[in-house]
Amino acid sequence: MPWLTALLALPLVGLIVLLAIPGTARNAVRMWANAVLLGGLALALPLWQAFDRAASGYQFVDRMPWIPTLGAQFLLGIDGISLLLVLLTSLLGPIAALASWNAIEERTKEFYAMLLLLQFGMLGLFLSLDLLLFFVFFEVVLVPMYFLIGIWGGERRLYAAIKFFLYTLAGSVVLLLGIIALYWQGGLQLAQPTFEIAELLKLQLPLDAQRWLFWAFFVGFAIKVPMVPFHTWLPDAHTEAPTAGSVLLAGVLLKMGTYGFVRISLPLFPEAAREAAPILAVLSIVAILYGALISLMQQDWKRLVAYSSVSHMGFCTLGLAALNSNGIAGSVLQQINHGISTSLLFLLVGYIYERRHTRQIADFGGLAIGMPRFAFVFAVAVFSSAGLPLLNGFIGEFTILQGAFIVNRAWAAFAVFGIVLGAAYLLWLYQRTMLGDVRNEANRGLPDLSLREWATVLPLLLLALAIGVYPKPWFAVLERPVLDIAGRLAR
Amino acid sequence: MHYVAVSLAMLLIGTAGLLTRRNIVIILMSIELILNAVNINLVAFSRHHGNAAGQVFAIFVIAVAVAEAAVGLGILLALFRNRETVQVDEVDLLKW
Amino acid sequence: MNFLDTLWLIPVFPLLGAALMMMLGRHQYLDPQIENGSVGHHHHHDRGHDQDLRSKQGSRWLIGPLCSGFVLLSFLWSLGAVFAGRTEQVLFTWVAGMPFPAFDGRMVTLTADWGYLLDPLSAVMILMVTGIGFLIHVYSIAYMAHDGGLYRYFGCLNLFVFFMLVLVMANNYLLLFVGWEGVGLASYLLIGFYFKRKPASDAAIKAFLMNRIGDAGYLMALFFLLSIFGTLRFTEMQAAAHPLLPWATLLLLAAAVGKSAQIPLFTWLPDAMEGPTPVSALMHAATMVTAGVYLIVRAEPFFRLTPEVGSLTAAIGAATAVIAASIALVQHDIKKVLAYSTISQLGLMFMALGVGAYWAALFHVVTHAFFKAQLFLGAGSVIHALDGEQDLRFMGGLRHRMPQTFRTMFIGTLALAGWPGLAGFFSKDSILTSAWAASPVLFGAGLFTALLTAFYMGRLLFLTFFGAYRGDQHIHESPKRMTVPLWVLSIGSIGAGWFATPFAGWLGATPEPHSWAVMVASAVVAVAGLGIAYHFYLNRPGTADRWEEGVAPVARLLRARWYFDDFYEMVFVRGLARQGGEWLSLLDRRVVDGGVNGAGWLARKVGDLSKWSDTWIVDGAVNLTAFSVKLSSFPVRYLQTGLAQSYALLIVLSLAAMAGWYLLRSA
Amino acid sequence: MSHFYTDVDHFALLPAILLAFFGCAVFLFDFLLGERSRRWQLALVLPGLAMTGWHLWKQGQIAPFTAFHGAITIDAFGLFFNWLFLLTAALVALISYRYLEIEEEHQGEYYGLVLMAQAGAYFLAVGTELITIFVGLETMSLSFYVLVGFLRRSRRSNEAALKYLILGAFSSGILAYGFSILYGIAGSTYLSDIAMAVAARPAFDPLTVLAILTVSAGILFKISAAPFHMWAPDAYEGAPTAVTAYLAVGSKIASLALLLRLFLGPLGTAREAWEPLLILAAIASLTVGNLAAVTQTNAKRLLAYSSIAHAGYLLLGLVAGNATGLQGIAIYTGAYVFMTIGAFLVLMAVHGEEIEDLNGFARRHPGYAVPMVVFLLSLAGLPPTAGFLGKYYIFLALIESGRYVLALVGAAYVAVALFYYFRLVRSMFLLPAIEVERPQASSLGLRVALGATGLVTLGAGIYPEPFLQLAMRSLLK
Amino acid sequence: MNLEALFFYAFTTLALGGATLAITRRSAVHAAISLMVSLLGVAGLYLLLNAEFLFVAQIILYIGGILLLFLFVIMLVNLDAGRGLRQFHQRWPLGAAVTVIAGVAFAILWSRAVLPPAQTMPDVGNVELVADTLLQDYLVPFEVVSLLLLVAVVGSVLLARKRA
Repeated sequence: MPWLTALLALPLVGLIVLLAIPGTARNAVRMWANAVLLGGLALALPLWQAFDRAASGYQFVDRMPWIPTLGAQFLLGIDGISLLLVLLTSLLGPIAALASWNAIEERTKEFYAMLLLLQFGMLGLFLSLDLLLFFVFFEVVLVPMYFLIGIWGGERRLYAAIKFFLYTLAGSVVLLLGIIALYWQGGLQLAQPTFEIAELLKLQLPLDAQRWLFWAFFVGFAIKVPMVPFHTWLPDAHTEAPTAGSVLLAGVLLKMGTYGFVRISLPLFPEAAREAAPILAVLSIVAILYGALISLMQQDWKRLVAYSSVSHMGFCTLGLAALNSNGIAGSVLQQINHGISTSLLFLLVGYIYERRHTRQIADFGGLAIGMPRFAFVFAVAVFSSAGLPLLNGFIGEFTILQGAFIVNRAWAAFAVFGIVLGAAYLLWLYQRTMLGDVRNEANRGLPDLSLREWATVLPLLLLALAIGVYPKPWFAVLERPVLDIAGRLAR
Repeated sequence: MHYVAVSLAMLLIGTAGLLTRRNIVIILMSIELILNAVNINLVAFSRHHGNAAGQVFAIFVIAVAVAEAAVGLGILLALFRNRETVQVDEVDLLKW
Repeated sequence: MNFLDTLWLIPVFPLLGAALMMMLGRHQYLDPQIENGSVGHHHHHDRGHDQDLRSKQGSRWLIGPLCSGFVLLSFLWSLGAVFAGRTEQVLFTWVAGMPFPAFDGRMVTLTADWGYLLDPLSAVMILMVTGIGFLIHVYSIAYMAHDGGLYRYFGCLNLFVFFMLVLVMANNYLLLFVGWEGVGLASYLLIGFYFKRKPASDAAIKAFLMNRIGDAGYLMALFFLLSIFGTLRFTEMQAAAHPLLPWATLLLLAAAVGKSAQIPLFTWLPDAMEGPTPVSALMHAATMVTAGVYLIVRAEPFFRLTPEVGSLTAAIGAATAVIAASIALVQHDIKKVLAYSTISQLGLMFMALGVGAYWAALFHVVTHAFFKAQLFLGAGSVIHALDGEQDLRFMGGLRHRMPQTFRTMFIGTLALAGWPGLAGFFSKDSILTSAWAASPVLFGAGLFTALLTAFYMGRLLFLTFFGAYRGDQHIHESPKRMTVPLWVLSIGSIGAGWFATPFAGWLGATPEPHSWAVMVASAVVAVAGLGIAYHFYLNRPGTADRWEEGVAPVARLLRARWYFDDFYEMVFVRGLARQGGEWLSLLDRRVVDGGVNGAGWLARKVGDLSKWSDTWIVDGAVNLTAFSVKLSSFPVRYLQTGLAQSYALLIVLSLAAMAGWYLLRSA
Repeated sequence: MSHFYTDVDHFALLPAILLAFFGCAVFLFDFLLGERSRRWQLALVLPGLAMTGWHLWKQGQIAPFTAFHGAITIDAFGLFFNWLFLLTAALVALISYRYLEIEEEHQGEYYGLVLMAQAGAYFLAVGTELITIFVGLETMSLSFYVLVGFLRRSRRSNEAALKYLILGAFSSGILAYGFSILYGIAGSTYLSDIAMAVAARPAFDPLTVLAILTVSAGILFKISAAPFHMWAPDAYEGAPTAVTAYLAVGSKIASLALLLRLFLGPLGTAREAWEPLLILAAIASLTVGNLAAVTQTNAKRLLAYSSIAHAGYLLLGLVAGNATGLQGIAIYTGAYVFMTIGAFLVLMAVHGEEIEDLNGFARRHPGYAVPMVVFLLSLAGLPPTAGFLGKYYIFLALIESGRYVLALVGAAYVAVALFYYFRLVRSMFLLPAIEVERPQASSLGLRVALGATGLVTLGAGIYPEPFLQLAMRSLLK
Repeated sequence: MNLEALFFYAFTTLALGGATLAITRRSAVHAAISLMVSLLGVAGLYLLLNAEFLFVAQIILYIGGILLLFLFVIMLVNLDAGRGLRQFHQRWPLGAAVTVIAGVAFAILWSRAVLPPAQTMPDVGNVELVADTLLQDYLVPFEVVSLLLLVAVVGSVLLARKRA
C-alpha cells in the first residue's frame, strides 16, 4: 500500500472536495477541513508503530517516475528524522484547524483551503527524497502562507506577508541554483543524472564544489530557519499571521530549514560542513543570545514569542553545527520540542487575542485571576519553552549543548546563557500578563479556556510532558539516521 | 567602397533627421532615407559580387518602404484626427 | 519482598499529592478569597465569613491533612528504607542519547537512568526533607487556614517535597539536576504565591533567575563530568585526577553558590521572604538552600582532588558568613533577620566544605534545619498573631501573650546562637574545629560570625518578646496545629547536637578530635554575643542607636546590605543607562518598572540595544535593499520619457557604444 | 507545376498560404457582409488555424526538408515555433471577440491582420534566406503596427502605434542595413552561403562586427531587449489588451526564432564577438525590466516591463550556448505563451488596466483570480508551474557552461519579479474593492482560453514530462 | 578624373545634398521636394552601378508613388500651417552629436573592412537578370511581399478612413 502517497494526497483530495462545498456553509467547511486533517493524523500515527527502528535507510518508499527527462522522480520515503517531523506536521495541522474554528469568520472556505494546501506542502517536503520534488514543496508552502498572513493577518499583514514571501524566496532561488549545480555534478559522475538524495550521496564531490554548494544551500535553509542575520522576516510574519498561521509557521515551516541541513547539507557536503561548522555555530550562538535579548524588550506578546523562536532555533542550528550524533539528534528533537512549546504559546496568544483584540503586554496583567486554567497551561508552555527538566525543552537543549561541548567548550558555555535568558524573558512575560492584580477592567471576567481550546492544547501538553519524562523512544527512532549522518561527517 | 561611404552618409543623415526633427512626416521621410542607404549598399554589393540578388533585395526594400510609408501616414492621419498635431514630442501620453 | 524494592515509592507520595491537588483544584485553583482583595496576610476574619467560605468549599478542610498525610507516608517509608540498608534502584533509562568520544577517546553513550541511590548521605537528607516537610505541612494547615489558593499552596508544597526527594535520592548527576531545577520551580511558585503582589512575583523571578545562573554552571559541569568519566552515575564515577577536573568542580561550586545563596548570588534569598512564612521555613531555611551543600558533599571526591577549588569554597563561605551576619545586625524585618542568618549559616557550611569537613557541614545542615525551621515557624506564629506585622520595631513584650511561641523561639535562638549543649553549639563547634586546623583566618571568621550570630539573635529575641509591646494589634497565641510542630522541632534543636560522633561515623567520616580551646572560645563568644544584645536592647535601650551614630559609615554599609543590590543595579542598569540619551532614560523607567534585578537588568538593557540593531541595522539592511530596489526603479522608469526620439536616441547611442567597444577591443 | 514551383515548394509554403487565404477571406467577408458577418468571423478564423495546424502536422511527418533552393527550411525548429504561433493566434482570436465589442471597434480586419501577422511570422521561423526573412518580418510588423493602433478613437492607441511604427521602421532600417552587409560579406542572401563566408573570417572581422551590431540591434529591438526595449512599455500600454498579449507573445517569440536562426546559424562562428554583447543586453534587460516594473501602477505596463525581463532570460539561454540552453529557450517560450496570454486575458476580464482596478477582484471572481495567481507564479518562475521549468533549464544551462554569476543574477531577479507580480495578487486578494463593480468582459472564448492556459501552465509544472518531451523532440531533431 | 567619377560625385552631391536639405527644411513641402532630389541622385547612382531596372523602379515607385503619398498627406493635414513652429526639438544637438559619434565609429569599422574579391556581372541585360533572379531564386519573397502590400493597403485604409 502506498502509505506515504496516501498520507500526502489526503489533504489535496480534501482540498478538492472542499472546493465543492459552497462557501456559505461555513460549518460544513470547518467540519470537513478538520475531519480531513484529523484523518491525516490517523493515517500518520500508525507509522510510529510500523516504523522499523533498527533499519538503515528509508522506509515506506514510494517510487514513481515523474520527470524522467530530468531524472526527477516522485520519490517518497521516511527515516527516523522525517518520521518525527511528519508526525509533528500531522498533529499540528488539525490543531491549527481546530484552533481557528471561531477565529476565522471571513472567507472561511478560502482559509481552510489554504490550510489544506499548506498541509500538503509541508508533508510533501518532509516526505520527499528527491531534491527537485523537495524544492517544489519548499516553494509550494509559500503561497498558502502568504495568503494566510495577507488575508487573515493583523494590521501590518500586507507588509509581513510579502516580506515573508520575498525573504524566503530570495533564499530559495539560491537554493535552486545549488540543487541545479548538484544535479549537474551528479550528471558528471553518475551514469544517469538524478535528483535522488540516496544516489547523490554516492558522489565524490571535490572540496571546492562542496564549498560552493554548501553555501548555496545554506542561504536557502538559513533564511528559512531563520538564522541571524536573516531572521527579521520572522517577527513580522509571526506577529501578523493568524493563530493557525503562526502555529504552523513556527511549528513546521521553520523546521524546513533545519531539516534541509540535516537531510541535504550535512550528509552531502561533509567536508564543507566541517569547514563551515564554526561559522554556523557562531551564528547560532548569536541567534540564541540575540533572540533572547530582543525578546526581553518586546512590548508585544506575540512578537516576543516570535523572537523567542529565533533563540530556540539557534539551539537547533547549534546542534547541527556540532556535527556529531548528540548534536544532531538533539537538534532534531529540539525541532519537535520547539514545534510543541512554541505552538502552545502561539495558540494561547491567539486565544487571548480573540478575547481581547490586543497583544500589547501592557494591556494585560492579572489574567491568572479570572482564567486559572489558561494561566496553568500558559505556565506549562512557558516552562517547557524555558527548558525545565521533565518537560520536553530540556532534553533537546541538554543533548544539543552536550554535542556542542564535545566540539568546542566555548560554544556550550555561551549557549548555556541562552537558557538563563530564556527563563528571564518568559517569566517576565508571564509576570506581566498573568500575575499581579487586574489593572484593566477589560481583563476581568474573560472566559476561561473552552472545551475546544482544551482539545487543541491538551495533546501538546501531554506530549511535552511525555517527551520530558521519557525521551528514550524518541532517541530510539533517531538513532539510525543520526548515526549514519554523523558517520558521514566524521569520515 | 565609395558607394558604401555614400550609403553610410545617407544612413547618418536619415538617423540625424529621425533624431532631431519634430515633424512626424519628416521623420517618416528620414526613414525613407535610411532605406535608401540600405539600397545603395545592396546595389553596390550586387555589382561587386556580380549577381542580381542585391538588386532584387533592393526592390523588396522599396516595397517595404512603400508599405511602411503608407501605414505610417495612415497612423499619422488617425492621430491627427484625435490630437490635431503632427509634432512627435507632443505625443507623450504614454511614459514611465 | 525486600522493603528496599519499594524505595521508588518515597517520592511518589508527594507527587501523587501534587497531582491530586492539580486535578481537584482546577476549579478552585485560585480561591475567591484572594480575588476579594486580600494580599495574603490576614485581617480579622469574622467567623461567619469563614463559615461561609467553608460551606462554599466543602472539601477545603481536607486539602491540608491530605497533603500532610502524603508527606507523612513518605517520611515513614523513608524511615523504613533507611533502616533497611543502602541500595541503588534503577527504574528506567531516562535519557538515552547517542555515543560520543570521552576525553580519553573511548566511545561512551550519553545516558542517564531514572534511578535512586540510598546511602547514608541521601538517607540523612531524605529523613530531613520528609520529616521537617511533614511538620511544616501540619503547621501550614493552621497558618494558611484563612488564605485563598489552598490547593495551589499544598500542591506546590507537595511538588517541592517530590523534587527535593528526587534531588537527594538521584543516583546520577543528571537526575539530581531534575530535582535541582524542580525545587527551583517549586520555589518560584511558592515565593510568588501571593501573585497579585508585585514584590512577590518580582522576588519569585529573581530567585529563579539567580538560580538559573548557577544552573548554567551545573549544566557545564555535567558536560565536563560526562566527558571526563563517560558517565554521570555516582557509583560508576571513579574519582581520578584529570586536568579538566578543576573546571568541573568550579562549575559545580557555581551551581551550589546559586542554590545556597552564597556571595555573589545571595541577594535573592532575602527577597524570597515574600512567600508565605512556612515556605520560608521549609525551602529557604531548612531544605532547598542546603541542596548546594548536599551537592558538594556528593561531589566530595572531586573536591578532594581539587584543593584550589576547595579553598575558594572556604573563602566564599567565610565571606558570606561574615557579611550576611553583619547585615542581619541591622534588619528590622523579623524574617529578613532570619533570612540573612540563614545565608550566614550556609556560609559556615561552605567554609566547612572548603576545609574538607564534609560531615561537619552536613551535620550543621541537619541541626540548622531543626532550629532554623523552628525559628521561622516561630516567627510565622508571631506574624500570624500580629496579623501580618513583621517589623521588630512594632513588636515587644510578646513573651506573656504567646508563651508557647516564646518558649520554642527561645530554645531555637539559643541553639542558633550556639549556647553550649544545644544543637547549634556542637555543629558549629565541629566546623570551627576543622577551620582551626585549616587556617586561623577562617577560624577567626567563623568565630566572628558566631559572635555576630549570637548578637543579632539576642536582638531579635529581646525586641520581640521582651520589653513593652509597641504595636496596636490584638494578640493571641497561635493554635495547637502551629505550636505542636514548634515543640517537635525544639526537641531536635536541643538534642540533635549530641549525635555528632555517631553521625560522622555513619557517614564514614572521622571527625577532628575535639579541641577544648575551640569549644571554650565558641561558648564564650555565644554567651558574649547574647550578653551584648541584652545590654543594648534590654538593659539600656538606646545604646544601639548611639552606637550606630558612632559608627555611622559602617551602619550605612550594613543598612545598604553592603551595596550588593545597588552594585548590580548600578553596573547593569545605571552605568549603561546614563550614557544614553532620552530614549535610554525612558528605557530606564521601563527597566525600573520591570522590577527584576541583577542579570536580568543587564540582559534587558543589552536586549534593547539588540532590538535597536534589529530594527535599524539588520532589518534596515533588508529594507534598504527593498528601498533601493524601489528607488532604482525610478531612474530606470524615467528614462522612459514618452518621447519616441529619445528612445531612438538610446538605440543609436547603444549602437555607438557597442561599436566603440569593438574598436577599443581591436585597438 | 513548373520546375520553379515544385510540389515540395508548395507543401512548404502551404501553411502560410492557408493563413493568407483565410486572412483574405476575412477581409473579403467583412467587406461583403458588413456588420452581420462579425459574429461568424471567429468561425472562419479557427477552422483556418485548424487547417494550418493540420498541415503543420503533416510537414512534421517528413521534416526536415528544404524548398525554394533553400530559401525555406522546414525543420523541427521552425515547426516548433510555428506551433507556438498557431497556439498564440488561436488564443488571441478567442479572447478578442468580446473585448472588441466592448471597445466598440469590432471590425473584421482585426482577425485578418492577426492571421496575416502569423503568416509573416511563419517565414521568420522557417525562412533561411535574408529577403524572405526580411519581407516576412515586415509583414508581421506592419500587421502589428496596424493592430496596435486598432482603437482609432483612443489617443493612447494612436500614440502607441505611432511610436511603435517610427521606432520599428527605424530598427527595420538598421536590420536591413545589417542584412546588406551580410550580403556584402557573402554575395548571397542564403543563410548557408553566409555561414560559410562568415566562418571564413575571423570572429572580430570588422565587417562581421558591423553586421552583428546592426542585425542584433534590429532583432533585439523586436524581442524588446534592453537597451532597445524602450518602445515596448508604451506600445504595450497603449495597444488594445488583446493585441498587447499578441504582441508580447507572438511578435517576441517570432523575432526570437529569427535571432536563434541567425546567431546560431550564419553568425554561429562569430560567437566570440556577439556573446559579450548579448550578455550585456541580457543583464540590461533583466535590470531594466525588473526594476522598472517594481513601481508601476498600470498593470499592462507592469507586464510590459516584465516581458522585457523575460527577453533577458531568453537571451541568457542563448548565451549559455549549449544544448540545455536551447531546450531552456524552447521550454521557456512554450511556457511563456501560456502564462503571458493567461495573465493578459485576466486583465481583459477585469476590464481595467490600473493595478487598483484589480482590488477585491478575488472576492467577486475567484474563477479568474486563482488562475491569475498561477500565471503570476509561473511568470516569476516558481514551482509547480511551467515558468519554473523554463527558468530551471536556463539556470542549468548557465551552470553547465560555468556562468555562475549570470545564473546568480538571473536568480536574484526572480525575487524582485515576484515582488511586483505579487502586487497584483495583493490587489486581487488582500485589498478591499474601492469602487462599484466594473463591467466584466467575460465571454465563452475568454473562459475557454483561460481554462486552456491555466491548465497548461499548472499542468506542465506538475507533470512536465510530456511537455519536455515535446520541446526536446522539436528542437533537437 | 574620368567621366564615371564625375557622375558619381555629381549624383552623390545630389543624393546627400538633397537628403540634408530634406531634414533641415522648415517647410514640409520643401522637404518633400528636397527628398525627391535626393532620391533622383540615388537613382543616378543605381544607373552608375548598372542597375537600370532599379533606376526605373526608383523613379516610378519612389518619386511617383511614395513622394506623392507624402505630399498628399502634407496637404491633408495642412502641414504648412505649422511652419512657424519649432522644427527641431530642444535636444537636437544631442541627437546630432550621437549620430556623429555612431557615424565615426561605423566609419572606422568600415575603413578596416575587407570585401571578398569582386566578381563580374553575367553578361545579360539587367532587366532580364533581375527578372530571372526575382522569379527563380526569390519566388517566396515575391509572393510574400504581396501579403505585405495587402496588409499595408488594408491597414492604412482602416486607420485613415473617417470613423463610422
